[in-house]
Amino acid sequence: MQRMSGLIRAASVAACLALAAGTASAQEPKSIKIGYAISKTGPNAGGANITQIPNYQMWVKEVNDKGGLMLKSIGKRVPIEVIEYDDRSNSEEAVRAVERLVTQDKVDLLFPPWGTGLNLAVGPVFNKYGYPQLAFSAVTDRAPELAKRWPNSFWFLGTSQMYVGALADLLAKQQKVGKINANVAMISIADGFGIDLSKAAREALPKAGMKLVYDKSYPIGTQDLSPLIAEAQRSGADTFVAFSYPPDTVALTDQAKVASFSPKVMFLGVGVGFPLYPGKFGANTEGVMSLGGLSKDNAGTAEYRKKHNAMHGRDPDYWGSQVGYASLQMLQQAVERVGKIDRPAIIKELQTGTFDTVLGKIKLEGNMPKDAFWVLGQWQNGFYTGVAPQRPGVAELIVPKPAWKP
Amino acid sequence: MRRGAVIVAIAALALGLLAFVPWIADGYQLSLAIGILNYAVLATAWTLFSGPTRYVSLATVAFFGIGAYTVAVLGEVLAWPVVLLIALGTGSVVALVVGFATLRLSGVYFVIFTFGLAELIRQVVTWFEVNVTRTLGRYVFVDISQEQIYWQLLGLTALVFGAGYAIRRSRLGLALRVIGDDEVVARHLGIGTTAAKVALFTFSAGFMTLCGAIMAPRWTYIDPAIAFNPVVSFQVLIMALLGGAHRLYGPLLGVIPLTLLFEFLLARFPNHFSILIGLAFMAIVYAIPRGITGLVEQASARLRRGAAP
Amino acid sequence: MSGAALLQVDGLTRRFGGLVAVDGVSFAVGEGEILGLLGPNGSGKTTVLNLISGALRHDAGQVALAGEAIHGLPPHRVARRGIARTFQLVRPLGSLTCRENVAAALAFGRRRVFGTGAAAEIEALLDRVGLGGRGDALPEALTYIDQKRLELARALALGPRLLLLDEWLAGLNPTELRQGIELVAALRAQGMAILMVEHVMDAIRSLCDRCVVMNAGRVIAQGTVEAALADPEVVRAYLGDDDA
Amino acid sequence: MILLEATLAGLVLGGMYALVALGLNLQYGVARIMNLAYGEGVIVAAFAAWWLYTAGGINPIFGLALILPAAFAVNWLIYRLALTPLVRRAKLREQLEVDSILATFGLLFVVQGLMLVAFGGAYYSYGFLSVPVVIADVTIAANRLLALGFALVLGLALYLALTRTRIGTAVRAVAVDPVAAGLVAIDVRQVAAASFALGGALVAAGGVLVSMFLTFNANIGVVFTMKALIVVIMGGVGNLLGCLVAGLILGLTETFVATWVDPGLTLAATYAIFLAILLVRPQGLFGRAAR
Repeated sequence: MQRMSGLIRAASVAACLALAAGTASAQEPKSIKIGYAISKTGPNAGGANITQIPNYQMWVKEVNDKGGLMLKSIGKRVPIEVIEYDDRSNSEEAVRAVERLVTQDKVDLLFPPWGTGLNLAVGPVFNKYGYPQLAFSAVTDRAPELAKRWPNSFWFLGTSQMYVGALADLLAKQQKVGKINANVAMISIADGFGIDLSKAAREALPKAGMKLVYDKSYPIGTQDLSPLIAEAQRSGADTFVAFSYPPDTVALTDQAKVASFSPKVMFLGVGVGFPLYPGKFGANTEGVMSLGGLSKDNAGTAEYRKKHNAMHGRDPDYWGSQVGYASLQMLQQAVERVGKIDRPAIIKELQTGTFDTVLGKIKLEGNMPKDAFWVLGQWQNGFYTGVAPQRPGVAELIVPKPAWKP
Repeated sequence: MRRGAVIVAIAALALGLLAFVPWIADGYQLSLAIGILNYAVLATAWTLFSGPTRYVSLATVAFFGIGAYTVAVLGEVLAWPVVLLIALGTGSVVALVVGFATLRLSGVYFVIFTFGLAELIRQVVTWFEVNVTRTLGRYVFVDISQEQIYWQLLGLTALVFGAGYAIRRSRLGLALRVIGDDEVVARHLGIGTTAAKVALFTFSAGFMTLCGAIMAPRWTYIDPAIAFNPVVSFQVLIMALLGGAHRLYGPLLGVIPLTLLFEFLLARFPNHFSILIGLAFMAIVYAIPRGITGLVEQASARLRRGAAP
Repeated sequence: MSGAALLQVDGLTRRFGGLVAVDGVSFAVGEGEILGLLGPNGSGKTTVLNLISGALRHDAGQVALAGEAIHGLPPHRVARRGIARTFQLVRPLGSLTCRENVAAALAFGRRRVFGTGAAAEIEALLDRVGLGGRGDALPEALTYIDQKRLELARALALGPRLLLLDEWLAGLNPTELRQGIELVAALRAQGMAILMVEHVMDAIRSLCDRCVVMNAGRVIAQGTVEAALADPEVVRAYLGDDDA
Repeated sequence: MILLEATLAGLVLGGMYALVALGLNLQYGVARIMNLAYGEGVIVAAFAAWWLYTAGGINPIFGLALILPAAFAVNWLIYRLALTPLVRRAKLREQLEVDSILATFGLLFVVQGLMLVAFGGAYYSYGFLSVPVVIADVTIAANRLLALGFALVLGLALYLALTRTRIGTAVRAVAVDPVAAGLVAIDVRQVAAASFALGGALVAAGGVLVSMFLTFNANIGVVFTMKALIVVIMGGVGNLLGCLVAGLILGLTETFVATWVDPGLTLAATYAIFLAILLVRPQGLFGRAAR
């Protein structure tokens, strides 16, 4: 005990020294502390680095450039102070880091970690201490249930049914007009993301009159996907669907190109909306579909991309990034409307208010946005255009996808 | 004998005092204590087998993951003690089978085999979940508080140390030291080396499995990548080796400072954590060749020499 | 040799690839007898010991201890049946003290004595081989002969009915050799049966009741030491023969 | 046709595994360094190739000419500065194994951290020679075929160098028994350092070739370390032929299982094969019996 508590004390002293914690005067906060633990190393780092961290940095900089968050209760702007930890892509580390942010660093607000698994891991901690959790990199079928269990949690990317339902509708329409046959070849990565989506597809596609002629999963870390491409090619399907992760998405495109496999509809997973994708494939992206999407001729989107480019030297990804940025804007507006760091009130505001964001006006239903952003997109003329759901600015799907250029 | 009694008394006292931590610690401190206990159990259990036999195992996370997964599958269905028992049973059976299969391997072949084994189990679990149950990623909503996790881990720590202490003093413990020294001689001294190694491997795996089961409710969500994260195996290995695997208390001396060091670096230098922890590892290897236990032994030897010139 | 032999070896055979290292070897060791196993280097003597003690699997033949078959048993079972051995190159357990070296054998051999009950016996065994008072020492602190003594004490701690000594007297200086021979003689006096592989002729002549001579994996002579050594084939084997 | 296709794909994939494992075979088999930072070497080289290609417009094949000598030098320095003290200190081979595991585990973090600082955690990829090559009606990506070709050429060249030349004999002697090698006037330390450095250069070659078709980021080095370890162990430590064969077996297993059983079981199957081979041959396919 002696030894133990001594050690813990030593650790906390170290932590305090290390963090140079701002003096917390109750009346006039010098800063609003926002903390986040995110995967800077480990397998999640690739995703976190593209979708999440740049948006955090961008938003914080913008707010601070304006002088901080406007707190009506004290009538002035208070700058944001950021405390960031690396969760090393590990659930246990993530839980502990968030506990630390709350109980040691006494942060005012928390940002979520990256990915479904980690958002669920830290869910109970956010809930226990009553911090709003605006998860925007988690797709889970249990989102509605989770929102009920933890009313402080918001699930911006929704459920897999949402994505697959939209895809099934699009495919059914194309099949009815005779542009594609009813056959679909589907592969999915053996991870929560791929399995949830493929499971939903197994229900939704037949319902829409499509037929799954090839349906396999492949493990994370598979380094050669050419056998799958070959099988899909042999299956005679006009539609190829892959719920894949970035390295596989790139490899699949590459392999399909090499094998001259150019299905009429080519739908790939995470990564199609990453800047590296058009960078590598150029004109060959034409017609490739995936998750997310951008509004063409939308000033908000264009400005967001410009700002992102200016600050990070590269485009944001076209799915989670904007949604994430929008969620931060919502948080900002909720805080400013409440006028002080009153977390229950902020949560309440997030649940019921209507917000102006880069995605347009958003009002949450059951802690999830509805038709607020593009669920599916397609590369058209070098622009990743939203093609579903049916909302203003929706583009017509290009079918068939043009053949690969050498 | 008397020295033994003193050790037991001190350990019991420390344990009793540690049980109060949840009442005085805040959420993070408790979390940190849980982290330390988690690795204390794993590294000590690892040392139970790998210390005396010198078989370096990377299968830690295989058993840890089996425990965690058992909870993910059965946690909401069965009573908690039953879940723990089933986890223990599963882990032990796997360990028995593996133990008998791997005895012919030695040195680095064993190391990589155990790594492959953990990965194989992860792949098979993944495939099974994907193709049979059609879900990947299970939700663990079990009504167990952080305090309860802490106490369970503390109990398990006591058990693993108690077991380690008892084994060191038992025929099995002696047998293992002989095996670690010279397996051929061991056989000719009438030691059933296979049985001894398998028994201990299974025993050690049992603790790892229970540890995984106890930790699982902390994460709400479990998928094979989380449950069978190979980093855990490596971290346990590093902590145990840095602490010193030839003493029962050795791993603890690795776990506590390293966990705190990790915490400090992660918080202070989130963007340069990797570089610094790497340099720290290397510095430790060069500066403390015989592990922290070696330092302690040196110091106590110097003290003794100083006391009785 | 009267009555049933303690150790009966019949047609023992072992091949390594194409080489027949032990080829149909048969002999017996009686109760309380010292049998010497002689032969030039590479004649298969140590392989015979390894086969008897279970370190190697045999390809054909039988080995029986007091009428019970022991061939094919793993080494630890052979040890528990009552056959103890030493090694050609000493193999003390380096991280264990002398006392613990002996304790290990006592705990797992035929006797299975462990814990406080074993303490007196361990000291007695160390005394018996002349290592009294060195119980706390680590083997690396011992001289070569003392390491050999330790190995002997360890073997005796198993409570064996038969002791296999593999060149236990090799590499000793004259004084040590005399001490060694006395030690083995004392064992025989206490009724221990011994099968010893040995090159030191003084030791063979003074200790062995009978001997078996091997060459190229076969037994070429056996009987009393004098008779066996006088056998023309033995002479040829040792001195070499151009006609062979 | 499908058989041919799967076989070719398997050979190409296996060639990549063998290529990536060749260097480790030298580092572990000869220099006795269990290098856990091995995979980081692959990624560093991949980044170097990427950078030369995108910033300097230097074709990765020519890039090899710059990267290989650099990798040799860097690895030689690592061995002399970071590992020699451990080698000198270790009395037993096991001690060196433990020490090198710990030290290179640290090195792994350092290298990974440096890459994170330089490149961030994002994915990188560029396209080079991603063109179809048709062999007997089967289409294969040229860059992957190139990797297989390099694996075979490097593997066989090394094999011949080791078995047919004086220096090769010295290297093999050090691999089998460093003490005895020292006794016959071989400068063990120089040979070990050179082997380690050459191993490092081979890793870099693997990294450059692999970067032409794989998407990588600073965090995925460990994937290659583990794959390489499995290939080396499966083939038998220190045996280059074993390394080639093991790599090809793993590659073929993967594509065959993906084609005829279930792509979901590819990795499970490779691990199962690896474990099965070790159970039947505890020293690997071409390994010598223990010590």
